[in-house]
Amino acid sequence: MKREIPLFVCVVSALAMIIAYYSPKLDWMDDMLQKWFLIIAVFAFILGAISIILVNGNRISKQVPGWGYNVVLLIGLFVTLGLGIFGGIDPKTPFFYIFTYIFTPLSATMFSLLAFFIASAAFRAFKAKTWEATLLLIAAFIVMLGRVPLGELMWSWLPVLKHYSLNNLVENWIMGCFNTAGQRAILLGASVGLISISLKILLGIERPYMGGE
Amino acid sequence: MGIGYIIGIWLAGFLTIAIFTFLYKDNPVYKFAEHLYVGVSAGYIMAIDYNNILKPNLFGNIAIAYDSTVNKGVFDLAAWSYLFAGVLGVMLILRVIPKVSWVSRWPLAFMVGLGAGLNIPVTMDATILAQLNSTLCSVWLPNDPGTMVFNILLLIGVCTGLIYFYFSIEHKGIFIGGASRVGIAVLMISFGAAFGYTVMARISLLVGRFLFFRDEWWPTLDIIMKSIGIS
Amino acid sequence: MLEKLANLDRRIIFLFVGLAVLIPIIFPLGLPNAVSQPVQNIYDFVETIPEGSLVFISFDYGPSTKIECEPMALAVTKQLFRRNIKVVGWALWPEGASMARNVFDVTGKEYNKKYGVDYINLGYKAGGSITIKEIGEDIRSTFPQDVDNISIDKYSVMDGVKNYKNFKLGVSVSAGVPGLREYIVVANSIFGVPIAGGCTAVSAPEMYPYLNSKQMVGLMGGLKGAAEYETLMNYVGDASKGMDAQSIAHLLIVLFVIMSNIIFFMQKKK
Amino acid sequence: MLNRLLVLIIFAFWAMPAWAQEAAEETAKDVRWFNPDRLPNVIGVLLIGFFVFWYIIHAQSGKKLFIRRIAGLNAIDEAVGRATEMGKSVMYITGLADVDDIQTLASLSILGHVAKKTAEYESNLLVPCCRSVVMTTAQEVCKEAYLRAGRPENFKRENVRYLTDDQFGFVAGVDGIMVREKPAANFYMGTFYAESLILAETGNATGAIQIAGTASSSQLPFFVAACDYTLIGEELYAASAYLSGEPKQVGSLKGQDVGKALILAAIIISTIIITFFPQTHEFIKNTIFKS
Repeated sequence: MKREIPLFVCVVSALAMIIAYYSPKLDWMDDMLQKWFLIIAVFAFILGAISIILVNGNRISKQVPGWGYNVVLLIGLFVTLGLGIFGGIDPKTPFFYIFTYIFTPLSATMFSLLAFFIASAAFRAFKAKTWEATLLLIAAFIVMLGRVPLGELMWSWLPVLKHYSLNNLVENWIMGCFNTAGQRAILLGASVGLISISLKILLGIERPYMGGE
Repeated sequence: MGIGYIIGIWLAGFLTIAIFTFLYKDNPVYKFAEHLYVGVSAGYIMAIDYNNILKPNLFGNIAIAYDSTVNKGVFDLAAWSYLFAGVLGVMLILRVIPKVSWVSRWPLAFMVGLGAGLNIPVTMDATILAQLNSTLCSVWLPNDPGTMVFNILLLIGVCTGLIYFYFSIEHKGIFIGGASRVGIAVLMISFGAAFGYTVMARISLLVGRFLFFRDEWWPTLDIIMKSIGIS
Repeated sequence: MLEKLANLDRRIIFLFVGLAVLIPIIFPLGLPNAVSQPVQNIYDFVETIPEGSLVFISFDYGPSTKIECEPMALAVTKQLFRRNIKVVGWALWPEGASMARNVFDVTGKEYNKKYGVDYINLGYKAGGSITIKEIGEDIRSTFPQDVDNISIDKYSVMDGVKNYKNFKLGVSVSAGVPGLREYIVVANSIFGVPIAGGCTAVSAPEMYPYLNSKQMVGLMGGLKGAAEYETLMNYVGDASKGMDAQSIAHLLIVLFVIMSNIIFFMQKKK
Repeated sequence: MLNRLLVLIIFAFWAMPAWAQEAAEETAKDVRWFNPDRLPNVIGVLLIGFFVFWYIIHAQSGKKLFIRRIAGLNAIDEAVGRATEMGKSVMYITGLADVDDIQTLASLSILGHVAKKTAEYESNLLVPCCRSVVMTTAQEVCKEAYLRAGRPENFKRENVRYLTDDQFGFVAGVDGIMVREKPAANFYMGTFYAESLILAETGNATGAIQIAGTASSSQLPFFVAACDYTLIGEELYAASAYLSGEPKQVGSLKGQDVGKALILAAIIISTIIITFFPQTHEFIKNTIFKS
């Protein structure tokens, strides 16, 4: 009973989505079930919040070294959540202030760390160690040059090669041809895999909701 | 340009630098910013989803249903049906009570099933058929050798790339082995190209942070200096 | 010595990257920008749209990607306003609504356009692909009100607008999901509205298959795409300025890669 | 009795809104039961579905099927083993997407395998999650894996924890865990966006052995550059079959291969036809493979 019903629910909801896709008459089902999904996901936040409180509360109550940071985390969570729920999320609310001056700079800065990491990754990984790595290196190298005005300037100093447009080589041949072909092969292969896993879920062979058995 | 604005800009500036210090090494300032960020962002997303999803889709619909049932005497089933989603949501939370935690598998099964069901036909359309469609082209265009070479290379790239993903055949021999080697070569070129293409985007993010200091933080200095009488 | 260079402390690389970006921002160089075909295509397409038509812009980005996306949105909106095309803006990202506000405030003032007559900001709607589909069925039930919660019936720009059929072009300036890809898959494939777009440079390679299969009009990839559009529009905006910093930082990374390979080969010889 | 009642309730879940909508949508625009434009789609799904299904049945007859080596998956046990030797933790990230994303589900089944290994080796497993529902599911998966390894008492529920739904907030939190707990093996499996490189580079700086797997094609270059092993695209989806070695699962892989063969055949045959008869191009594009 504890096993059959979830399988049943899973199969019915999957079939409902598939049928809704092909049948204009049942199209509404698709929208509605997806809205249900969103609603359930919001309820799941309660579980998320419980997890946060348990993990951090535990460290605070045990006074693990650095427990002060966990206090900061919990204050951040509750103040933001409380303001958002009771004070609204429109511009000029305190919630929006937190969004503008705490959330935004933090996420933009975290994101911008990539500028540094992409350089260190390139330094380490782009070495002509094997023939595969050499291809990776050459493609990256040419595209990097082609993406900036200065690269084009440098290209025009090269003998012979300067007669071919670097921009055309990069945009048309490397990005348009090789990159498209590679991406397409990955997409096509992955889609077949995706359909196969979805079918296995539908057939009850994969049951992640049951604990992976 | 009130005091709130200036405090906000300075707070943003402090947090920006706090995150940057992570590049040197982990330190208390970063730890503070990190924990604040995790807490605030969790609260932020929860509040946004509460306001944008739960309020209109669940409470909104139930209010409509209640209103039409009580005031107009019409039983609005479509709106009432959203109550089910609420019930499933509550079932999910029940997992914190060990005795009945098994009921949380129902909404989980619902969500997993939904994803599986949605993905089958959508992937077929948006990926397999669409990509297949755009791969189709003539490979004999004597009047336009450039396009012809392009089409042939693209075709070879897609086919060999796909052969690389074969699992049930050993990648040996001239045909399969050779094709899968060409396939991995195409994949590597595409990875390299995508990496190189992305470098720029990443740099521009950093430009954005520096522009913040130039265009927003720096001018607040003027305001502060003026307000305390130095100019 | 070689060992040391091969295992160069990443923090030295970080320092160089930081300086390479910082210095050009303080002392701009003004390097030229060559326009690529996918960007030119958008510009040309907009030039063929008759005056007074409607175009929608979906603001699918947030503050974290504003630096890349806003210059694109600004440049396209400027061109639309210059050609007297009416613009309807909305957002699939929560923060997109205020991004749209920024863009319309700046461009509306510059081209003397009136809110509600020449352009409108419908605000944010959750749901991604579902919302894109809903707009195709009935835009009025998706966005009954504008961003300030005023009924759209009060604005002349929305007169008779029902769904995608009323739009000559859709532009999605997107930093991820939901965004440009969803517009291609739903708005273009199902409803047939031409879609052009801008995306962050990182997602650009992923969009090339769609460009190649002509499922979209054109593409602006990252700050470079934005800078190229600024070149087409004949002005120097934030994107063009940012490109200087990028050129230097790019060059630096290229130098690092060359250096690491020289070290690698020297080590191998030993 | 109770069983039947429950089944009835579930039917009511779907049936009631159906009645409701039926009543509310009298003015529906499109009342066809089937959209003929979707015929190529149905045929495609049925074909791939048929072969996957057929080989699943076929595989159960006991005939051993060959699977090629997937280096990234072979390395999983080695990575967990190394972490155990060093007395350090193993960290597993299921990606940023929710449970309706198939990559997340594929990742969860690999997590089951990794959790079983950490249970056997008695090493510590950390699973920071970006989605509450995924956390819930991951807890189930890990609990089950520890139970099957015979060490249910070693499972620490608080190690499978939720951080935040925000992309970079999550990265900040995971980076913090990486530099402080210094896990010796990091797994990144599932859907990733721009954060992939921040995670992989920080992990690399802490000296961890890293195995990634994703079908998000835009992030593959970064994982390939910064991780020790990377499962590319479909290899991620093949993982649960490869690791479990169960006949049913292995059979589905064979079915997938036939699916790909169909696509290859479609591409090659159509290209030949189009090349010789260019006038058929539009027909093939807009009718046979209409998407």
